[in-house]
Amino acid sequence: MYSADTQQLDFAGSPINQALDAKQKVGLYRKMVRIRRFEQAALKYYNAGKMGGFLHLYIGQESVAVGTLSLCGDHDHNITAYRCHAHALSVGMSMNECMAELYGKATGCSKGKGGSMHFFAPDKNYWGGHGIVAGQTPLGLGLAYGLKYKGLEGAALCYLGDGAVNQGAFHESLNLAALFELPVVYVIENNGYSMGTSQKRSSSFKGCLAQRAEGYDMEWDLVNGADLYEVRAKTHIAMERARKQHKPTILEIATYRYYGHSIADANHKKYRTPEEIENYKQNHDPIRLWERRLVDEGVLTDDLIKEIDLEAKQEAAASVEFAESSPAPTVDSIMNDVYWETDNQTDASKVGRHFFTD
Amino acid sequence: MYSADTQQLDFAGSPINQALDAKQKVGLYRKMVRIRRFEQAALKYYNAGKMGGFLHLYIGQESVAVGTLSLCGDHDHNITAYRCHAHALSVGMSMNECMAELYGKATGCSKGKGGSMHFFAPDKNYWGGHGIVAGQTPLGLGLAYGLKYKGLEGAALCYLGDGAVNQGAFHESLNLAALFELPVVYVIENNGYSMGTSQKRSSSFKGCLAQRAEGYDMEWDLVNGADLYEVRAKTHIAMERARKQHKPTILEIATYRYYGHSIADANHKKYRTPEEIENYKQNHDPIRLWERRLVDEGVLTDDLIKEIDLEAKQEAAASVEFAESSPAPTVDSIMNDVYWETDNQTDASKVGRHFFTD
Amino acid sequence: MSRTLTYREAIREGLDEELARDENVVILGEEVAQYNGAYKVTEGLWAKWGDKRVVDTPISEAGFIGMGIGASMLGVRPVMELMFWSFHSVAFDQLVNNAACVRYMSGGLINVPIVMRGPANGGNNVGATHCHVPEALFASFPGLKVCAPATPADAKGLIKAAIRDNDPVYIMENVLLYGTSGEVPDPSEGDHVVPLGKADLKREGKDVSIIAHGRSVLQALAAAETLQQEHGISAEVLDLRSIRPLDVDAILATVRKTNRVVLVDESKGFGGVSAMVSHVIQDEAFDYLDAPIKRVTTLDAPATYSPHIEPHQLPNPARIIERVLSMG
Amino acid sequence: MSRTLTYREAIREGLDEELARDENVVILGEEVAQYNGAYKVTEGLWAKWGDKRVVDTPISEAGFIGMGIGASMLGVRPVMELMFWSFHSVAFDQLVNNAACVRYMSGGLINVPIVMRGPANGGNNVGATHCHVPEALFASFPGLKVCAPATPADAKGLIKAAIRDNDPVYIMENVLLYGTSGEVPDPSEGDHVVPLGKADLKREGKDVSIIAHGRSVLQALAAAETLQQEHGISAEVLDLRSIRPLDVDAILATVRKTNRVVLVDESKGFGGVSAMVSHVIQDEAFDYLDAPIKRVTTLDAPATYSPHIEPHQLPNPARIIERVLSMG
Ligand SMILES: Cc1ncc(C[n+]2csc(CCOP(=O)(O)OP(=O)(O)O)c2C)c(N)n1
Ligand SMILES: Cc1ncc(C[n+]2csc(CCOP(=O)(O)OP(=O)(O)O)c2C)c(N)n1
Ligand SMILES: [Mg+2]
Ligand SMILES: [Mg+2]
Repeated sequence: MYSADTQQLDFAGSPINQALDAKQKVGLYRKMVRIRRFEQAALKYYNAGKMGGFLHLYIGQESVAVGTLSLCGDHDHNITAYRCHAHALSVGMSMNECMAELYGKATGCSKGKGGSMHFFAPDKNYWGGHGIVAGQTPLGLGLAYGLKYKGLEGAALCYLGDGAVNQGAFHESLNLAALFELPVVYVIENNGYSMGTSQKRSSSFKGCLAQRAEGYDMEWDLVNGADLYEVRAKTHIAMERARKQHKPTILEIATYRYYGHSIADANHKKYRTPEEIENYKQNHDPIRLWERRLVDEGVLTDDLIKEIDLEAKQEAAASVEFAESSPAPTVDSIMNDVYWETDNQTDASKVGRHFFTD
Repeated sequence: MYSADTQQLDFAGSPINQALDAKQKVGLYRKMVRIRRFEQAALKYYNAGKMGGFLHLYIGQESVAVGTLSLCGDHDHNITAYRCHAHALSVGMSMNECMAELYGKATGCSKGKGGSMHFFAPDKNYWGGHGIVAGQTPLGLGLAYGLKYKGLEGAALCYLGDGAVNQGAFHESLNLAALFELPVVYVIENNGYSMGTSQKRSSSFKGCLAQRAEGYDMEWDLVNGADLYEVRAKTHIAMERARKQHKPTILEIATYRYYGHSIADANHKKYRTPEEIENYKQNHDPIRLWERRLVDEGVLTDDLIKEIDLEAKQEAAASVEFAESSPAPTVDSIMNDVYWETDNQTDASKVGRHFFTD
Repeated sequence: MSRTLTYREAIREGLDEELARDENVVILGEEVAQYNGAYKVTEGLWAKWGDKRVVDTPISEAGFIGMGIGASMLGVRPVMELMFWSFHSVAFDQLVNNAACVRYMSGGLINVPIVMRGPANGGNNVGATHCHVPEALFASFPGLKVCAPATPADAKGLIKAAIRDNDPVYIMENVLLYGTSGEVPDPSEGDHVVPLGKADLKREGKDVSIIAHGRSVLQALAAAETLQQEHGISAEVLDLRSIRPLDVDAILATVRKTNRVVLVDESKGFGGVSAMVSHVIQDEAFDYLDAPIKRVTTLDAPATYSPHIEPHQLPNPARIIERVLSMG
Repeated sequence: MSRTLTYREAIREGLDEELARDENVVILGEEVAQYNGAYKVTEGLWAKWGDKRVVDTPISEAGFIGMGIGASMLGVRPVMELMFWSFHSVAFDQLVNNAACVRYMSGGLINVPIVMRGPANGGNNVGATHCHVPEALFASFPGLKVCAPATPADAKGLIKAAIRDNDPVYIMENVLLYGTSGEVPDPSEGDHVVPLGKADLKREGKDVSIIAHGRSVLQALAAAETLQQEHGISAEVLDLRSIRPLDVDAILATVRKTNRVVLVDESKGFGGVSAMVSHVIQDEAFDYLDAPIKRVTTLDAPATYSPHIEPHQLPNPARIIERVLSMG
């Protein structure tokens, strides 16, 4: 894992960061703030009993989704696990459709069928939102396969957690990625824990988890997730390697979640010390660090900070209203979206019985 | 992979080999010869239509099973994949029960239920014989777990092929082995091919396959399988590491199979050059090399060689006769060996319907 | 004498008693030890029994389940938790090949005394991949045993029977049942073991037989009560408890008594335990049937998330009552 | 005009035609390219279509199948071979969650146009882990489609329909059928596509309906012939061809005609396609049944190896005839 005493380099000077203008830098800030405010609103109404199932908050990790996805162009695709709200907002999904999905409403991005773990926006190259740990890692490989097959210059970003690295499907994906030379970047969002299990108790490793890439003769790098410049700089290198050379990379980004594994996880102050949590909040919060940086650069002002925050809060509040006032899905709608052919009433859908509810 | 120009050390001097007396050395020779003669007989009668299913021959790889299993004591256990005849004979199973199993006879080691891929002798610490590629790798881990749980000083040897390393179950096993500090030795029998696919076309790797161990902070070594002394010396180190320190190891043993993947594999002279096969036979055949070595050491004589070979041939021929004249299983016997409780007519077996043949 | 325990507590008590009875029993799973279990079933067991007997595993279901199977061949008796039974999908090979077939392929030389347990149900809004109810799926593999308790007493009794059984037993629990309460015999009265393969008549009746397992039993009981109160229909409720072995005698007995059957099954409509039970009934009690066997199953789509409608996707009292009434 | 092709050749011709029709079709699997396929189904296709269209994969079923699913979301149309369908066990999560549920969980935003194919059968002495017949298992997951052709013409027609279908389709072939021959329409007469969901009446009769799929259809036809010749019983043989979608109309039609049913199914007895078909028949044609629906299934144990007895473990003409005769 990235340790505090690793020597800090300044990645502001890397070309991909130098190319950022002030507006774009503020835009990145706004995205992170919006994610946090969105999730805080979600938390509030989850606790008020407005949602079901799980709610896995991303708060504390915002720089990872925002930083990496800020590098994506038309031919770059991405996919992640169940901690998926930030990626959704980063690619441009609206708070309304996301909040409505949490509420299980018909206006949700997945019509209420997916819930917190299953946001999707294929039109924005965002392929979810997946609940089975590491189950998305072969899919991410497939996105890369599709890009290469179609001759497009793009990269697939596939996110996973530090606990997910020990699933077989990920290992199979790594070998295939390297063997077939596929343009995939695996991003391990290492927040130090898989549920209540610390990285040390779940993984045996030498230097870090990403180093397992070496066994597949694959490139890897370690990233300080608290620094948006570093996230962008190193991810850019990996994505260019994918796009230009069709070579995969594992990036391990050190980060932290402030809340429990999910909101049902009331334990999270037992397996982590309050000091550990406080230390991260005080010294590594990615939003505060970026804010300070942009203030130092003269790009952000206190007024703008307040304005952005207020807007984000209002947008989140509006999304709650949207969700509240949206209709629930009908019971009949349960039977839609199972088969493409029946949804589209094709000839094929008219032959034989497709459904078997007694 | 182990290459021909790797500098050859002499492992005869290693303590575990120095401890061998002449009789034991000849015993190892006899085991290898018996395996080869057994399989040649099996091949002949397989081709004569006496057996069904697959027949995966081990010929060319004899030193691996014989060398590694010669190191096993009362508390060492082992398990392998479908290429399992050599391990069976090495642990002391009789040719009769093995040949009868190939014939699908009631006198077979698995009563005709297992066939070529499924030889077992738990009384000899041999746990099979498994057909799903890498499916046995978590089981091997479990043997190690059992040893440690019960406080026994032993090692579990778990064999797999070079193609099997890319299955997820193996990766999960490696992490667990290192994390839980389990006394397992994974032996990759690298014969260069998984069916018709060369190692290069199935695996991406840096130096060798065993090196993937490093990603789990695990020990590994590379072994020239043609040299029985080397197999024994290096396996002994790994087994002692397991027994004494509860630390796992991956050993990659370079070897070669002379026949196709299975006897159904008529292709095998297409994906490998005749020169490649001939070169191995001429220069790396483990039986011939060991023979030469023992002759040089004055332990083997031409007469003894002939005698051993004749005995092995006769034993194999006798096992064919045994198998031929053994009864086929009855159709009724199909329904035995499904549940321990019903086989043992326990009280539990008398409650409710267990079987559902219409 | 008996006490009221929750379903969760009852399982825990069963585990605790078996940990005490046999030193080879070991609990393995994700978050079962230090975290006390994702659903707190194993709460306190690690503190009581320590690192050797209650073991946290990484997220490697194929790996740790296969490990448990291998260890069981040497006499260890692993009781393994799947945080959700749905995660069987990443360990399927170990569950249906190594656990179910190794005895057979070895001609009976090996047995695999493992227990797999965890929740298998819809209804808590966790979406399509987390709501599989695989009891019929596993019961279709000879070599495996499957049960699905509906009450705390049955949950405790079945887990104890499962742990003592020398074959692999897969127990399907239910998140929505963990908090429900019921009478459980006091340990001072002796071992409370419920044999695998024995159904339980949870309510007597004469007009129609409702046959169910797991949480559907509670739905069936609620429906039976309403049928009696509001429609004067006397419904018998048979709780299968075990899926394999299956108590065919009890099934046939209730059918012969009422001549009408509704099967309630949280499976999707294609297959499920109910399709099998339906076949057995028409095969072995054909002449006793006054009407076709009817089923109430989960609406035949992947599980939806929406809390507003998920309850309607599952079997529920309203759907059961409607089905019974429609039989005329 | 039609030619005689083997089942193997018919599938290959179907693959070849679809490779030509749509440049997004890609064949993936272990040994499918340079080795020409473990069972030679794909023989010659790599030589003809090259590295891009016919691709050898490592032994990583979860990895490459998941990869195919991901690629299909971007419009690639992977046709993936499992060397044996039995190896589904190591890729189960990809097959039943990612392939079956991603459309649903996304509210219909995604579809997964993949085809999985390979042999799924007992009878060639490869033992318990290699003989699974998972058609009912996969059909129980809404979102998936499953078929099991019995003849070369159906095999070709169904694979072509499957490749063009925009949902995941799993085709169960049979090692013992690859070498069998039959008439297949000539390509010059136009595309030979057999729609999913359409059963085929392979033999007309009036006394009893034998309903089967896959190789069991051939067993049923052989039994029907003997029944006619030796017992004067006229058996109708309905080949389901598709398991999901299922041709319920054809099933009910034959039952209404003969009033007696024997289902032949290579599944083990607990569940299987036949349990489902049995339930549907008694539910929807109850009054047409003169006798209980009977089944012939595989003897309910893991697959044995022994060539001496494995044929007896499977449904075979003798067992079918016996079952029909026992119905009186
Ligand atoms: C196959 C599988 N096993 C277990 C789970 C339950 N589970 C969900 S998330 C999680 C922890 C994952 O931790 P990590 O990969 O580090 O991701 P993070 O939650 O920290 O983002 C577990 C055990 C699951 N969803 N799928
Ligand atoms: C999960 C699974 N996939 C595919 C197969 C088919 N298969 C059996 S052996 C084999 C090749 C394995 O090669 P390797 O691991 O190198 O072992 P070797 O045969 O060389 O001993 C394949 C593809 C299988 N049995 N199980
Ligand atoms: Mg984590
Ligand atoms: Mg090999």
